[in-house]
Amino acid sequence: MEQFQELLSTNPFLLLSYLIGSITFIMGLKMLSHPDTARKGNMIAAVGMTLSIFTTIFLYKNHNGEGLHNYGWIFAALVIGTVVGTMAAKKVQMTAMPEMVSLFNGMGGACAMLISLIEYNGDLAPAPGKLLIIVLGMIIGTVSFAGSMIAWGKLNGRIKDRTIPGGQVINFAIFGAVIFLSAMVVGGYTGNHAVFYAILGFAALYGILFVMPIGGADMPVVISLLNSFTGVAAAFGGFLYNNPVMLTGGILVGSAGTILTILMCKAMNRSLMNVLIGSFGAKPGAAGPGGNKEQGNAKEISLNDTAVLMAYAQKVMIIPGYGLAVAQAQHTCHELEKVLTEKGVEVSYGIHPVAGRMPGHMNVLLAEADVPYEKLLEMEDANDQMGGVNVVMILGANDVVNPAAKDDPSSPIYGMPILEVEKADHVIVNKRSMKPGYAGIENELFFRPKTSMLFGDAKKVLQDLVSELKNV
Amino acid sequence: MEQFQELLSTNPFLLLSYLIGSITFIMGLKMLSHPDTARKGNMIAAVGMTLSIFTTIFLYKNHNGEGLHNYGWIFAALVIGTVVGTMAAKKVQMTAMPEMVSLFNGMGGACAMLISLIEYNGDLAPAPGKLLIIVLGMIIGTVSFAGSMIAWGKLNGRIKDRTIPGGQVINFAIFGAVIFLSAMVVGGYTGNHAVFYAILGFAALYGILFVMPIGGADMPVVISLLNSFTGVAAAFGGFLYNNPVMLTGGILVGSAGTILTILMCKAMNRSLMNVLIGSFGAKPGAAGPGGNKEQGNAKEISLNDTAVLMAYAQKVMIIPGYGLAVAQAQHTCHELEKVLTEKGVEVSYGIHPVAGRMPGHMNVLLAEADVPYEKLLEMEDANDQMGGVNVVMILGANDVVNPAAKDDPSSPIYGMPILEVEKADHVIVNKRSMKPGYAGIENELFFRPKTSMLFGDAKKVLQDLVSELKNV
Amino acid sequence: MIEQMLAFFNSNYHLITIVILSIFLGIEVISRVPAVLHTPLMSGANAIHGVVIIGAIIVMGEAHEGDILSLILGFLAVVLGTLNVVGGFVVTDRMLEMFGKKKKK
Amino acid sequence: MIEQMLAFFNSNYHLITIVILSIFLGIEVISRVPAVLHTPLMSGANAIHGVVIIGAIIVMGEAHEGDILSLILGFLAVVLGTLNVVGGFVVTDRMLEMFGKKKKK
Ligand SMILES: NC(=O)c1ccc[n+]([C@@H]2O[C@H](COP(=O)([O-])OP(=O)(O)OC[C@H]3O[C@@H](n4cnc5c(N)ncnc54)[C@H](OP(=O)(O)O)[C@@H]3O)[C@@H](O)[C@H]2O)c1
Ligand SMILES: NC(=O)c1ccc[n+]([C@@H]2O[C@H](COP(=O)([O-])OP(=O)(O)OC[C@H]3O[C@@H](n4cnc5c(N)ncnc54)[C@H](OP(=O)(O)O)[C@@H]3O)[C@@H](O)[C@H]2O)c1
Repeated sequence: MEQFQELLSTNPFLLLSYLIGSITFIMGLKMLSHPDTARKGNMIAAVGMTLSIFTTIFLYKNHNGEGLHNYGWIFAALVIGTVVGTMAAKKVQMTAMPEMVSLFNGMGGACAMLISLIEYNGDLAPAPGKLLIIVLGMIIGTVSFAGSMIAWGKLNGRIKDRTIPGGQVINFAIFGAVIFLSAMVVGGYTGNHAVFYAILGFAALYGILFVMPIGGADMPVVISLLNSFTGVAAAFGGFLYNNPVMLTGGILVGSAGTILTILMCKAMNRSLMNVLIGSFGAKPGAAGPGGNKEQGNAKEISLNDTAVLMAYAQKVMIIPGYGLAVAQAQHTCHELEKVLTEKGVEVSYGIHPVAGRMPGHMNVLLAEADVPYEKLLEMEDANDQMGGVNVVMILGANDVVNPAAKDDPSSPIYGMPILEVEKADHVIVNKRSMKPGYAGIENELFFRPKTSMLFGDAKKVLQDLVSELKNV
Repeated sequence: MEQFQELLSTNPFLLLSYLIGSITFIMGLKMLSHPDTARKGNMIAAVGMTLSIFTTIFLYKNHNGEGLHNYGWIFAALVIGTVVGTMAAKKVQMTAMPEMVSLFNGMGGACAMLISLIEYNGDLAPAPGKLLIIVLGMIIGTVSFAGSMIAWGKLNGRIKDRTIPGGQVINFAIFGAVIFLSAMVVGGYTGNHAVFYAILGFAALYGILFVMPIGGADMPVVISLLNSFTGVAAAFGGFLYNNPVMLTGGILVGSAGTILTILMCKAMNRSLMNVLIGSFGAKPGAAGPGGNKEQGNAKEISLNDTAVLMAYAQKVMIIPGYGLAVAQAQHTCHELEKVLTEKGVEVSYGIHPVAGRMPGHMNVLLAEADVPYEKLLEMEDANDQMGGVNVVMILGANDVVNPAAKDDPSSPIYGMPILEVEKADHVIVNKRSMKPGYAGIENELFFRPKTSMLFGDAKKVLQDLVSELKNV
Repeated sequence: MIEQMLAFFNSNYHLITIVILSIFLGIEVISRVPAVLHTPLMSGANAIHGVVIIGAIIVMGEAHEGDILSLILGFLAVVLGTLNVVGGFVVTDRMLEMFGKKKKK
Repeated sequence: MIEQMLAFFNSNYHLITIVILSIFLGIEVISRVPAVLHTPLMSGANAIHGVVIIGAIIVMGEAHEGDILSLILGFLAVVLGTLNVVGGFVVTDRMLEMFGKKKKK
């Protein structure tokens, strides 16, 4: 185990660049968490990363004082990765970004896994400490890789949500197998290479089965969790090579990612456990019937009446939600806003931080349709201005306007901050049916006196509304 | 320089206890900065410290595998320090606490200084790296020690503020001498021990002259700065012994202390430079004349009228300031509050965070007089409730109610949040004269229509007011 | 077993200290992130763990000329790591560009 | 000179990393302290740097029996360090006890 004690290199410039790299990661993460500095933070971390990569290539020397070779291979790989990565990242649609993040995260996990594989092949009798690190790095990397791929598949619709009966038990068994086999390998009870590869297989299986039953809508949370896994896997690489920048970078992401996962859950008022076991997100089918349980009569409103009401309002607030994204109606929505503005109506958007299926979803969606950003109100501002609004138009949002979050302590979403639409004079809700949203619960709002329902697909309804309005 | 590379000890339990110690320091500082957890945070850090001390005594072994000896001396010193420290800390008056902190801080600085001295004596030809660390640790420890002693003397009134003409230049010269001599010693240009002791002497002189010209009222800021110096000195000790808990503990205090110093300055709307060069705090005399420049006529009110006004008010808010502390009138103030309450008047206190001369001064002062804490309103709450208050009674406060902070962008205190007393119906100001307060600036409030002045020493006035009130 | 663990602890003591400090730092540094920035922060963090590529470069650069398996796996590892790093930073930047418009307040 | 500095940097690399992480951590950890807690926080931090006592104990415990000067200085150092630690924590606790009453909100 002695090699761990040695410094990875005696080149002070390489060490210095690693120190700078670590510092840029810390600053980058810090700046990424403030709106004004986020973009700069990302740049800074990227600069530190670039520095660390190039100093490694040129200054790294192993214990025998030999530098790296195979430069051709290395640069070829770097170029390929850069070109493909840049193109993919530039081309991806805004709404497909979480998928992309999941894919890139999977790549990182796979990279960690491959490093462990090569190290295992290269050193047939490693010290137990080194072997432990190799095995742990491989397991976590593999789980992260496999899980990310499933998350990616779910987000782009290739893989459907499916709960396997007894899935928890199977998962638990696989997890046990992974631990048991690892102990055998690391403890030196078996030298059989097949056992090592069995660990790899079980870890991949575990990653798949871990993500499989979780509802597609919960994927941002899962990706954040897997993201922190990959961070830990990278940190194991840091231990393996006694490399401080891998260590700090990996651990920073591991801990920041874990906290971020928890914060994300909090923002939608759920616990991490809840997401992982899939207590409400996973069963859109199961929640469906609830929609039939009538609690009174929802009032409907005609397109024509809606057009009239809006045209003669002074202030209209649009509340976009997940349905608007599903219907891809952001451009038509912008259209509506422009028509109303021409008629002298003051239009704004009320943006709930967790409306949609990823944080900031609505900001991204409306930015895509070129909605001017001064019109987007954050939740607090929107609620402050709600009192003066004549007509609130809810487009495919549900949970984020559910008054149960404020009034009903028994509701699963109780405590989540909502857009308080009932402070306005009229509330018009557009959705296709009386079915519940993500949380799978009833929404009293639809039955309240101020509320009228305007059923239909958001895009269709908005198109019709726009032509109606042009005639008013 | 090889000895730096080695681990300080091969006893994993000692190392573990150091790791735990570092963690408790981090958690302690974090918890100390939240009101609900502060006390627990202090305890946790104390536990970590105790653990680190005792494991050091019993488990430490040097490079030759020898443990510590001289147990008798060590325990004797520990017992003496503990007994004296506890007694001093328990006996000290609330208002003298900053002095006490300064004294303890000086002890830490002196301890760091002594360690360097002993190491220098013990190792006559140390490697340059080690010598550098010894010298730096000694300089910083000595500056901190000497400076803290002066701060202590100023706070308890033994040392008066005095500005030496050309002081900045002298200080600068001494600083240069310290650097120059240190470079000579560390660079190996002289082996003369007298030079080493000259450094010690100059460092002490520097510490004294550095603090001397700074106004007594600025001492909390200076103590906080010296506190972070001592942290850095401790960290040099950590380098010297390759001791991780000294290193992390010292650096944590060094960086947290620096930020705290800056935050403290911000809270009183000054810059650190400003405090160190003493731009307004240092010259109470110079500011005096400003008090004679009349800007209209301040209205006076008689004791009798004050008593009547208060007795028939529904709500009275008392705003304590530095003058109340000077007059030691906190008990009489509590008296007044009780008399008023008996008469059915609702009394509260409006507490400005930097009223007085140390943060939280008013909380401490009133707690000493057993004022129930529900009656103390933090600034924001006080301002919210100000609208409903009939009579505001300002007792020896000045800057913290100066409307220039809100209205006059040219004022040096512009931007500091203040207690907005003018929202109340009547404002009565008790102070001894028209002289300005700490910031040395005029206060328009005294000339405003709602304001009446009640001149006199706070204690005397309050006593008279209480007997007046009993007759109303 | 316990002895081995203690020995491991000893010889990696400084690294372990670095790990612990980094854990605290990771938590502190992002603990006040507003909900709108959750996605870009996740994405930026994702790019940062791409630092694992440095391990891949070392493995690749030390592989023997003849060791085809290591070369291929290493090559793959570097490609994947680069994807993670480059793609991660670029996609984060694009996200923030969009969000950025919203900023000004 | 530069060479020596680089050698120093190399041989203390991990310690330097620990220093840098600790600096960031110290800043992050207290950056939201309310003004009322400035004095107790200062006092608590003051007690923490009393950790310098560990150095004093080591010096004292390694001094040779006959080396009276070291023994005396070391003894003094331990006494002063203990004052800093014990006095610091106790006085902080007393302050917070007072402030604590105000808390409940
Ligand atoms: N933002 C995030 O990071 C994130 C991540 C995961 C989960 N979540 C959760 O997702 C929810 C978001 O709330 P939300 O109000 O935006 O959405 P929601 O509660 O999921 O409701 C969306 C509504 O849109 C309607 N809809 C669907 N397709 C539509 C179409 N083509 N045209 C018109 N309407 C359509 C649906 O009703 P019909 O079927 O009747 O049309 C549904 O009730 C919250 O519970 C949040 O916690 C958020
Ligand atoms: N809290 C902290 O941490 C701290 C630290 C350093 C500085 N400061 C600064 O200190 C100031 C605190 O504001 P403040 O309003 O509390 O105090 P102040 O502005 O210093 O005013 C105190 C007033 O009390 C009067 N006074 C003095 N002795 C008196 C006595 N025996 N009886 C009655 N009145 C007496 C003085 O006027 P007469 O001479 O006319 O009586 C003086 O104007 C701020 O500028 C703040 O920035 C605060």
